[in-house]
Formats: sequence, structure tokens, C-alpha cells
Amino acid sequence: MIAQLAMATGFALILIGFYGALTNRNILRMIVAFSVANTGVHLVLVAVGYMNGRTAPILDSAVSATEAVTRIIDPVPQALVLTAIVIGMGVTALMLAFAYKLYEKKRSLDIGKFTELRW
Amino acid sequence: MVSAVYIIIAALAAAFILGFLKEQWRGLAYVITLAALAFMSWVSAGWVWALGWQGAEAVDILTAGTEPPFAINLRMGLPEAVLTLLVNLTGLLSALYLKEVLFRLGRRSLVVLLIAIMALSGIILTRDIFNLFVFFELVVISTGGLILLSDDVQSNSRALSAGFKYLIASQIISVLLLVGIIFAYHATGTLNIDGMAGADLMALQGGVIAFFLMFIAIVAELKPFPANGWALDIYESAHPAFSAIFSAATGAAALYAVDKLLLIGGVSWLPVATAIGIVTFVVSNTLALSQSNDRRLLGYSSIAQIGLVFTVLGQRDILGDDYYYIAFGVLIAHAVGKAGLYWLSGLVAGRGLTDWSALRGHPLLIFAFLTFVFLLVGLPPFPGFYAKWELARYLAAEGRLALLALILFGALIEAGYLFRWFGYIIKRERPAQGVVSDPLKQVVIFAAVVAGWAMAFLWGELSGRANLLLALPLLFALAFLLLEWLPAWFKNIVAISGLVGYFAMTYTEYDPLRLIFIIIFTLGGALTLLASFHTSGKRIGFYPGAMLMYAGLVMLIRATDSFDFFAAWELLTIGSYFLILRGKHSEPHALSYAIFSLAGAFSILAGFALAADGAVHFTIQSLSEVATPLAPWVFILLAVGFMTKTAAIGLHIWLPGAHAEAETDVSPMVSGILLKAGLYGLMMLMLGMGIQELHGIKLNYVMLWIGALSALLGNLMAIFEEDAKRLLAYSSIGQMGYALFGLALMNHLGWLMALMFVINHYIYKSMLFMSVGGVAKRTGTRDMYRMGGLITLMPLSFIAVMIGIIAVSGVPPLSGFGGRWIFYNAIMSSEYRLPMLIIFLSVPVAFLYLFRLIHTIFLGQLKDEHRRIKEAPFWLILPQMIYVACLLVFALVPGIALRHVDRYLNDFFPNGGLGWDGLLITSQYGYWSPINIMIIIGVIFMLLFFWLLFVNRKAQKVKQFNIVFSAERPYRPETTHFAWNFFAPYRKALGFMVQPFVTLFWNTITDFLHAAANLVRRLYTGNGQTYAYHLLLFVVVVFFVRMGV
Amino acid sequence: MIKRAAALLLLTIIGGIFFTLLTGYSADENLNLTAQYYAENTAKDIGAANIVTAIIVTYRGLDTLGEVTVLFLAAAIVGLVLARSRGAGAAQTVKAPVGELLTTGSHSLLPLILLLGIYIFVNGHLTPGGGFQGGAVVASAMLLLLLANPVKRFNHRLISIIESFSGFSYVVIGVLGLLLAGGFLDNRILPIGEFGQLFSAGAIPLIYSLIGLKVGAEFSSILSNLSEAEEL
Amino acid sequence: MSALILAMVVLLAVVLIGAALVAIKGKSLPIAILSAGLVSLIASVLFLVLAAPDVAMTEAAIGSGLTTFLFFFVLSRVRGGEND
Repeated sequence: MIAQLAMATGFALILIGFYGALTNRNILRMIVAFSVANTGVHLVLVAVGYMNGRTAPILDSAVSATEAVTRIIDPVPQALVLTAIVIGMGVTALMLAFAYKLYEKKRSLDIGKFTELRW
Repeated sequence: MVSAVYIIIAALAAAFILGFLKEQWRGLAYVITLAALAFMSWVSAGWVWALGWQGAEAVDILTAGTEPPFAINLRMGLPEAVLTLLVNLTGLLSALYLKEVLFRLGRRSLVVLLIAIMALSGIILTRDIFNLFVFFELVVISTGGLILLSDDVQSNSRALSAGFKYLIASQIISVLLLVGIIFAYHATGTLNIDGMAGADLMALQGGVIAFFLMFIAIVAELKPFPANGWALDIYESAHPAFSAIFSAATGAAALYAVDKLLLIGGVSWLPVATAIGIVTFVVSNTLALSQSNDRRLLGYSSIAQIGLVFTVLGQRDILGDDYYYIAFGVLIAHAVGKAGLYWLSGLVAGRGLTDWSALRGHPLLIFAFLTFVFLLVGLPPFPGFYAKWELARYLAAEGRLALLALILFGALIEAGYLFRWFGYIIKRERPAQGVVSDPLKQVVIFAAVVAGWAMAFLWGELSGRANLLLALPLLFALAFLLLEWLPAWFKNIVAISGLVGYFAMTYTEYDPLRLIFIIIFTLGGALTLLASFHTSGKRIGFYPGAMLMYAGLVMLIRATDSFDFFAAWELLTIGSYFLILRGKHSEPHALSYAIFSLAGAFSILAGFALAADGAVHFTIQSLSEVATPLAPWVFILLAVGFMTKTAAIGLHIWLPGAHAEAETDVSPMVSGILLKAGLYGLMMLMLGMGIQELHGIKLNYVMLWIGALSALLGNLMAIFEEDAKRLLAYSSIGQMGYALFGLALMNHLGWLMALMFVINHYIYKSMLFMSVGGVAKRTGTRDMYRMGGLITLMPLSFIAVMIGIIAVSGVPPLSGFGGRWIFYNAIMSSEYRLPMLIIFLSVPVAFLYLFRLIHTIFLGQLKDEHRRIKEAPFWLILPQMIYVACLLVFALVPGIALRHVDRYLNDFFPNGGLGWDGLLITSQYGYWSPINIMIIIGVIFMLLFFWLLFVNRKAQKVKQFNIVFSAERPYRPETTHFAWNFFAPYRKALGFMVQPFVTLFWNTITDFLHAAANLVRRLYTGNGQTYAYHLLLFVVVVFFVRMGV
Repeated sequence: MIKRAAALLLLTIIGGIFFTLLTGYSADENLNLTAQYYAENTAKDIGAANIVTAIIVTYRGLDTLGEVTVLFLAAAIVGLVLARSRGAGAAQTVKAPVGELLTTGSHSLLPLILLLGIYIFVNGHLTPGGGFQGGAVVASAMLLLLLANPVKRFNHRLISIIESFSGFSYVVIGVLGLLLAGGFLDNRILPIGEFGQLFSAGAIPLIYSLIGLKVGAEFSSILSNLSEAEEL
Repeated sequence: MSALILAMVVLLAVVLIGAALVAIKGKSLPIAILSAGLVSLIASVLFLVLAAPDVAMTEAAIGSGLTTFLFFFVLSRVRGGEND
């Protein structure tokens, strides 16, 4: 139940993020919207790996190596999310650099003003 | 072998080492980068060698010392090796090309480039779906970086906004991909691609949607229509060397990613791939039609090509072992060609297509351009050609005919805009700015040229067919590329000796039918080449084109396999296109020739593919064995293809311009010689397939009508022409109509007559084009009403024309009459009355225009400005005199050629042959004695001549200007010329028949295509947000299409 | 308005796709094949208590190498772009220094934060956290310095050398895995050691520390480049 | 216990969605950026609940921490563009 709830929230964040990216003309706002969507994706990923009543995939005094199979949740999605978070941050940084450069050229952050290339 | 993981290691190590260097040590940083890229290429090349030639097995490379699926593994098999080699070499060459830019930007730009190439290799090598995602993100970021760097190069914000649009799209893509991956993982419990493929994802809970999301995300990287606005903008604005990487390397890597993904999806997703691919291919090519910016055009073309490869991926289920041969054929041709063109665009200063005419002074660069265009269009001998052929074979065998038609349609459009572009280069005014001279960049471009030809050779070797690049005629033609620096006269000698020599070497190998054609193509070709001695200078471009055409013609006759036949057909088409393009005002006509010819060629391709029914080797002879339901369609497709070449009515609009605008010595070649290729094809077809019926209609009956109408309308159009060369061109349409009619009669005499036409038409049309060309050269005009009275100044030309028109019109005593005689015999013995009537009608029509050639050009009053004209140059007159001799000989003893053929035809049409009794020829209706006729006519002529002399002995000689204009000078003086609009009354009566309906029809189609392209491309508003809508719309549409199925 | 409607329509359909996924989802009762392998074998093969770390550094090390490269790339590009923006003669407007309290506070906090970051990444194989988190913490120390002193200039060359050193060493360790152990990025080039100890799990602490250094350097580089960018 | 956690998750979800809406619709850009940071922060709490401490730490440090600062750095350098 928790997993489904988190997953639904994640999907909602993705959709909200996409909606923001599709309707905001301001480039910075688009980037913000995408970072919301990315957070949503991370939630979905982690939620998929969640298993009710199990613990984090760390072996310690509470969970020994022998009983790990029955006690821990799936570690793979977590590893993937870690990677995804860092990559997302890289892309965001790049987009911000673009935003800065775009503003430098046109003194505007309106995506509708950067349409010299078309057709 | 060096493990493939070192490709990744080398790039990363080099990238990290660059950080240690001081910003100033740019040379060192550059060298390290080049070394790393060279090493990466070397590793890939080693694997290509090991896997491709030494039979090594594909290897899985484990990381972390753990078996997959628990750790990421890479795979190095032949496809991976080839693709990584492609990617790394593109990277290496682009790095060389970018030397100046990279030096200016410093080490961090080198890092970006290195990582981009590494990530592309990673996409190709990895077998883990999430790892694929990581590499994709690396590609996205490095592409964004490369674009940012381009921005500096051109110092505008265009590239910058394009890059941002790309990042928007890639954000959406990565969200979809991640969601897809995690649910696929949840369903299968693995991230390994092969593991997922083994787990039958489709059958699992949520599996279909999970796969859909992954699929659509990766497919979006292929820039499918319409979700590709951002890609177009990048292509247009980025530095050409980055566009080269983006097009060649990124495209290849993304395609391979989809290929891997389709392993998971299985067969049920192949139709989706096919649909997306083909829509992209056709639409993008259509959109490219209305582009005027070179890089954007190349962008559309890139997207289209990737779409085509994607379509091929969608045929995986039927392509069997040839899957990679075909897919890689198309892909590598695209990659080399597109990278080459982008690199080339860096040398051209202007961005308009017409600015490329700056290349004109650089034959080597033009050669490079052509190599790339050939690669893209898939012309022989390049890999795309082989791939196209095999693909058509499979598609036809599986009955995927609509797809085949769409592919050929798209390819035709692509050829259209690429050849139009080539026309601009050759014909348009050269811009003020020339070509950027940069030796390093040129080296890179020629590396691509060499790669293209090497691939051509390789694909020929792998084809399991005769390697086109080992065909002697083709090699001979290509050798002229190396002789281009020599003077034209020398090349002419080589060309003539080549043609004659080839005939001498091989003449024993042909049956009588083929012998006639080979004589016309080689000896006849040599004869027309005599005229080329009149030119001076180097005449760059003429000999490769001409010899390519002759090579194609010769190979056509020698071909027994349908593949060889088709390859020869394309070669002769291209060669003649180059020849036609040389004319002063021939740009649009050459283009229309190229498009019609290629369309015809594709029709032939489809016909053969259908006929072969999947068989790898299909000989021309086996046409007779094609089974019934297919046979009429095969017949139609092939016939349409061949009739395009003979310019049958409806498919003829390219001919008048092409033949008339060509150079003086080219017109005889493309008219007298080239048209025969179409007839040869028709003969092969009809010998093989005989009389076919479709819905109860005999197809040869249809062709009979087409022949008759061509004869009538061709002649009618000729009579209203003022332009002497156009007149001759229209006349060819009529003449080919007769020949077609004769063949379609499908009886002995009809064929004999057609062959008679083959010989006669070659002789007199070549001759007439030469003499009229000579006159046009001397007078500076082709309009007949601007000429007159040239008989005294150009007597030899006059004789040639007179003999020529006697022969054409079929009056005794020359061989034309013989043709006509056989012809009348032939139609007497046939039951088709109505078309026969039309043919009869068209004969007097021919008189009307033929007589004008004598009357208007040579008789009447000499124009003042022509008083000092000399006879045509010796080298133009010489072949004409030889033709006159030939005509006389052939008229006297037609049997030297025809009796052999007559006997040969007995095998096919046993009844109704002629009797050959010494010099007397008999048919069931009468006999023909050429010698007697000649004597009788000679006597009558002399009598008349002397009688005329006698009655005119007292005639007063009037000086030419012994007349006075009684009124003011008319506004358009030529309208008062007696020869102007000579046949106005006929035009009133018959003009309705020569309205340019056909031209109108084809123009409407062209306009429609352009209008559609202009409408659809409005889709690309330039707004990055709109592109995001397109992308999501694409996702939704594909979802509904797939789930609806 | 049409735009909003179109966005809503498209997203409703995509939401529908997500909804199908959601309703079709049921959590696994048992670990799937891959996860089970990790649960059973990580301790004995890799020797790391934190299985996520084992996956990140070893099993899926190639991903992580790519991930580090993403940051490296992003830092390089941001640096390249902004460095060029700064131009030659453009003088930076000098801002008034911020208050004494923040300056002093940040200086005294700095070592603590750095220590915390280092602690996080060297213990990555034992406890939650690792190179990325630790690196981020290290970078936050730099951030603090920047906040305290906006005109502060970092030594880009030093950052770049740290970045390159850690990245290069990472690759070298990876290659050692290829040469000495089972494959590229195999951590068993060092003894696995005693489970649960700091110096255990083979090369994982080493790799994760290098990642931490690298990530810290990269974040610092991005941050400082952005902070040095001229106001437009 | 489980009900408590469930309630907490519901609460977090509601706040998350609220913050996300503010992030895309918020009147001023700084508020939008802060809300996006908040989304990340709350998400990292949710990650803890979902037994993913590694992810929680990363999301908190990188997603809500560093990214937010990046936004502000850029925002402060493109002053005029805020309201485009």
C-alpha cells in the first residue's frame, strides 16, 4: 500500500512537472518543472523496489548476512536512483548554463523568443 | 585482441589526464586526444578484423568479475565492432577537422568530444538496459556541450537555442525511459537486455507498457517524425563537424540501441518500428524538398536515412542472414555520406544550396560531393545499392509491396533534391566567396571519400554477386577520373580505343541480337566520340560521365543476372545524366531526366524483385518462368521502366529538353545511342515473357497503343517546334514509338522492323544531331527561323541533313524505306487495325517537320549576320560523312545485319520471316530489291534534276537584298519570317493534341509535393516547448496505434 | 488556452498509461533473482555491508563510472561556457562583504563539514551514504565559503587537478581489477578483509573515497563557476 | 505502527503534490525554486520511509541542497529574465 501510494505520488509529480514544462514559457521555470518531474521519477523507482515489512539493504547487527534474503528489500532500484539523481543534477546544471547563455544573448528567458531556427 | 572495454577506459583516462595539463599546453592536450581516439579506432578495427576475417567468436566482457545479469557486461561482436569503428573513426576525423576550434577552446572541449565518442561506443557495447540509459545521458550532455561550443564558432544564439530544445526533449525522454526500465526490471527481475529478452517481457504483468516506454524513449533518440524539431535545429546550427558526429555516429549508436531493444520486444514490435521508420523516411525527404539551407537539408536527409534504417530493422523477421548486410549497407552509406557532406559544408562559405557552386573550380571536391551523394542515394557501386536490391528482393518475396513502394518513393524524392543540388553546383553562378582552403579539412573529407569507395568494394565482395568494382567496363570508366588532368584529345583517343578495343575483345561472345546492340554501343559510340575531337582544353567531367554511360551500356548487354542488369541500368542512367547536365541551359532538364530515369529504374527494381520471388539469383532468361498471378505485374513494372527510357508518351517530358540542351557531341550519344538501351530492355522483357494478359487485356496490345500514340504525338509536337534540336528530340519520341509498336506486334516482322529502327535511328539521329549541332554552333542559335540559305556555306552539313531526312522519312531509296517496307509488311500481317491507322497517319506528319530542316535552315535567304559563316568543324563533319556512307551501304545491302537477326528471330517467332535471296528480299506480300530501287530512284532524280536545270536556265538571279521593306520595322521581326510558326494552320487543326497535358500532370504532382512540404514544415515552429508537445503527441499516437492493434 | 488544453489532454493520456502501470503493479513477495543474488553473495564476495554501495561501486561500477563522468562533463561544460562568458576585461562588481558572524562561523564550521563529508564517503560500504553524498557534503563546505565571501576565488587549477587525479585513479583501479581480478572495476584487487571493518570490502572504500573527492571537486567547480559568472 | 506510517505517507504525499503545484505555478520564481527544493526534501523523507537511506541522503544533499543553490546562483545572474 505504501509502495502504491508513493508510486502514485511519483507519477503525479511527473505529470505536474511535465505540465509545468509544457505551459511555462520561462526557461528557468521549465527547468524547475523538470526537476520536479525528476523527483517524481526517483519516487517511482524507489517505490517499485519497496517490499512491505522489510528493511534497508544494509547488513548490520539487526540484519545478518544469512537472513538477508528474507529481511531486506530490493537494493537494485536504490542503486539506480542514486545514479539517476546524480545524472539529473548534471543535466540540470547544463540546462542552467544554457539558460544563462541564452539570457546573455537575448536578455530574455522566454522560450518563445528563441525561434530563429524553424521549418 | 585488446578488450573492448579499453575503448571506454582509454577515452576516460585521456579525458582525466587532460585535467592535469595546464590550460596553455593545448598542443599536448590535442595530441593526447587524437592518440586516444586513434587507439579506440585501432581497438575496434582489430575486432572488425578478427571477427570479420579471421572468424573469431563474439565475446562477452564481464565487469566486476561477476557474471551477468548480476553485473554489467559488454559485448563485442561483429555488429558492435563495425559500429564502434564507425563511431571512433568519425570522432577521430572530426577531431582532426576541428583542430582550429579545439585549439581555441582548450582542453575542456577535448574532454567533451572524447566523452561523447566514448559514450556512443558504450551505447553500442553495453548489454545492460540501465547502463544504456547512463551512456545515453552522457551522449545528451556531451551533445549539449558540443552545441554550446559550436555557438562560439558562429557567434549567434541559434545553436544555443537548438541545444536547449534538445535538452528539453531529452528530459522527457529520460523520464519515460527510467519509468519503463524500472517496470521492466520489476517484471523480469533483471536489467540485462538478453535476460529481459529471455524472460518474455510481453507476457508479464505491465510488461507491454514498460517495454513501450523504453522503446518509445529510445526511438525518440532516432528523431522520428514529427518529434524531431530539435534535431533539425541542431543540424542546421551546430558546427558541421559536430553535425557529422550527430548524424553519423549518434544515429548509428541509437539505431543499434533500438536493435537491441527489439530483441526484448520481439516480433510484435517490428511493425511499429517499420511504420515509424517509413513515415519518417518519406515525410522527412518530402520536407527536405523545400529547404534552401544546406545544413538543414542535410538534417532532414539524415533523419530520413535513419528512418530508412529503422524501417529495415522492422523487417528483421524476414531478412534472415542478410539482416546485417542490408541494415549496415544503408547505415554505413548514410554515415559516410552524411559525415562527408557535413564536413564538406564546412568548406563552403555560404549557407544557401546555390552557394555550393563555389565548389565548381575544384574537381576533387566535386568528386567528393558526388561520392557522398551516390552513397546516400544508393547508386552503384556503393553499399546502399546492394542493400536496396536485397531489401527489395525480400520485401517483394514477402508481399510487403506497399512498403517497397514507399521506400522507393522516398528514395526517389531524396535523389531528386540531391541531384537538384548537384545541378546548382554545376550550373549556378559562383558566389563571391570561394571555398575555404584548409588542407587538414580536405584530408578529412577525402578520408571519407576513400572510406566510401572501400565500403563499395567491401559490399561488392560480400554480396555473393559479381563485384561491380571489379567489372572491367566500370573500372575503365573510373580510370578516366585519374586522367582528368590530361588534354581532351588524348582522353578522346583513349576512350575511342577503349570502346573499339572492348568490341574487338568480346565480339565473338554475343548472339546476333546482342551483337547489333553492342556494335551500336561500342563502335557507334566510338564514332560519335570522333566529334568530340573538335573541343579543346581538358573538358573536365565529360569523359568520366560518357564512359560511365558506355560502361553501363556494355554491361547491360553482357548482363545475364537481373542484378547485373539493374546495376548496369543505373550506371548508364547516371553517366548519361552527367553528360546531359553539361549543356549550357540543361540544369532543369537534366534533373527531370534524372528523376524520370531513376523512377523508371525503381520500377525495374520492383519488377525484378517481384519476379525473383525471393530467389537470390534471377537470370533474365527466367523471366519466362514467372508464375501467372505475378507475371503481368512484373511485365508492367519492367515495361514502364524501359519505356521511361524510350520516352514513351506520358513518360516523355524529360526528353526534349535533355536532348536539345545537351552539347553538340552529347546529343547524338544520348539520342542515337542511349535510347536503344530502353529498346534492348523491352526486347529482353518481351522475349522472356511473351504476351501477358491482365484482366483479359493483352498487355502488348496496350503497348501497341502507346507506341502508336507516341509516334503520332511525338511527330505532331515536332512539327510545331522552332528549335531545330528540340524538333529532332521530339522526332525521337515518334521514332521510338514506331519501334515500340513493332515490338508490341509480337511477330517476326515487327521485331525485324524494330531492329531495323535500332540501327537506322542510331545512324540518322546521330548524324542529324551532329549536323544541326554544327549549324547551331556556327550560327549561334537553334531557332530555325533565324537561319536560312546556309546551303552554300555549309554544303557538307546540308548533304548530311538531306540524306538524314530521306532516311528518316522512309522514302526510297535509303534504308528508312527498307524499315518502312518491313514495317508495312509487319502490320499487314497483324490484326490490330486501329493503332495501325494511327501509325499510318503519323508517317506523313513526319514529312512535315523533316522537310523544314532542309527548307528553313539550308534553303531560302541567307541572314545578313551569317554571311561569313564557315562549314562546321572538320571533326563534326567527319562522322557525318561516315554515317552517310553507312546509310548508303545499309540501304544497298541491309542483309549484312538483318539476315542474321532474321534467322535468330526464327527461334522466337518461327513464322513470317523474310526470304533472303542474294540481294533480293521477299516477304509474303512482295519483294524488296534495294539495288534496283536505288538505281530507279537515282535515274528519276537525275531526270528531274536536269529538267529543273533546263527550265530554270533563263531565271533571273536576284540579290538577296533586292527587296524593300515597305513599312516600318515590325515589333518582333522574326514573326514576319516565312518560317516562323510555319505550320500555323496545322496547329489550328491539330493543336489540341499537343497541349502539354502530360507536362501539366507531372508539374501538378511536383507542385503538390512542394506545397505539402511547405505546409507540413510549418509544424516546426522553432519553439522548444512546441517540440515537447510533438514528442508527447508522438508518444501518445504510437501508444494508441500499438495498443489498438 | 489551446496550449493548456492540449497539455492537459496529452498528459491525461500519459497519466492513463502510468495508471495502468500503477494498477498492474504488485510488490514482489520475495526478492527477484538479481536481488536475491546480491542479498546472498554481497557479504562473502564483495565484503560490503551496505549492499547498495556494493552494487554501485562494484556490480554496477560501470554505471557509476559513467555517472561520475556525467558530473565531470557537466562541470567541464559549465566551466567552459561560463569561463568564456566572463570575457577578458569585464570587471566584477565588488560586493560588500557579508557580516562578521557568518564569516567567522563559516570558518569554524568548515573543518567539521569537511570531516563529515570524508566520514560519509569512507564509510560508504558500511553505512548509508558514500562518495556521492559525501562529495555533496564536501561541496557544501565550499558553498558555505562562497556564501560567506562572495568575491572569494577558488583555485580552479587545484580543483581541476583533484578532479583529474581522482578520476584517473578510479580508472586505474578499474583497470587493475581487469588485470589482477575478475574484470574491469572488480574490487577484489585488495583483500576483502573482515566484514564490517573500515578497511574491508576490497577496493570499495578507496574507490568510494576517490568518487567522493571527485564529486566534491566537481560540485565545487560547478558552484564556483556559476558564482563567478557575471551578473547580466 | 503501519497505520501511522501510512498516515504519514499520505500526509507527505499531499504536501509533496502541494509543493509541486507551487513549484510550477508559484507567483515568483524564487518561491518556485524553493518549492522544488522542498519537493526534493520531502521526497527524501519519503525515501527514508521506503527504507532507502542512501537515496534519502543523496536526494537531500544533491536534489534539494546543491540543485537549489545552483538555481539561485543562476537566478541572481539573470535578474531581468525572472518574469519573462
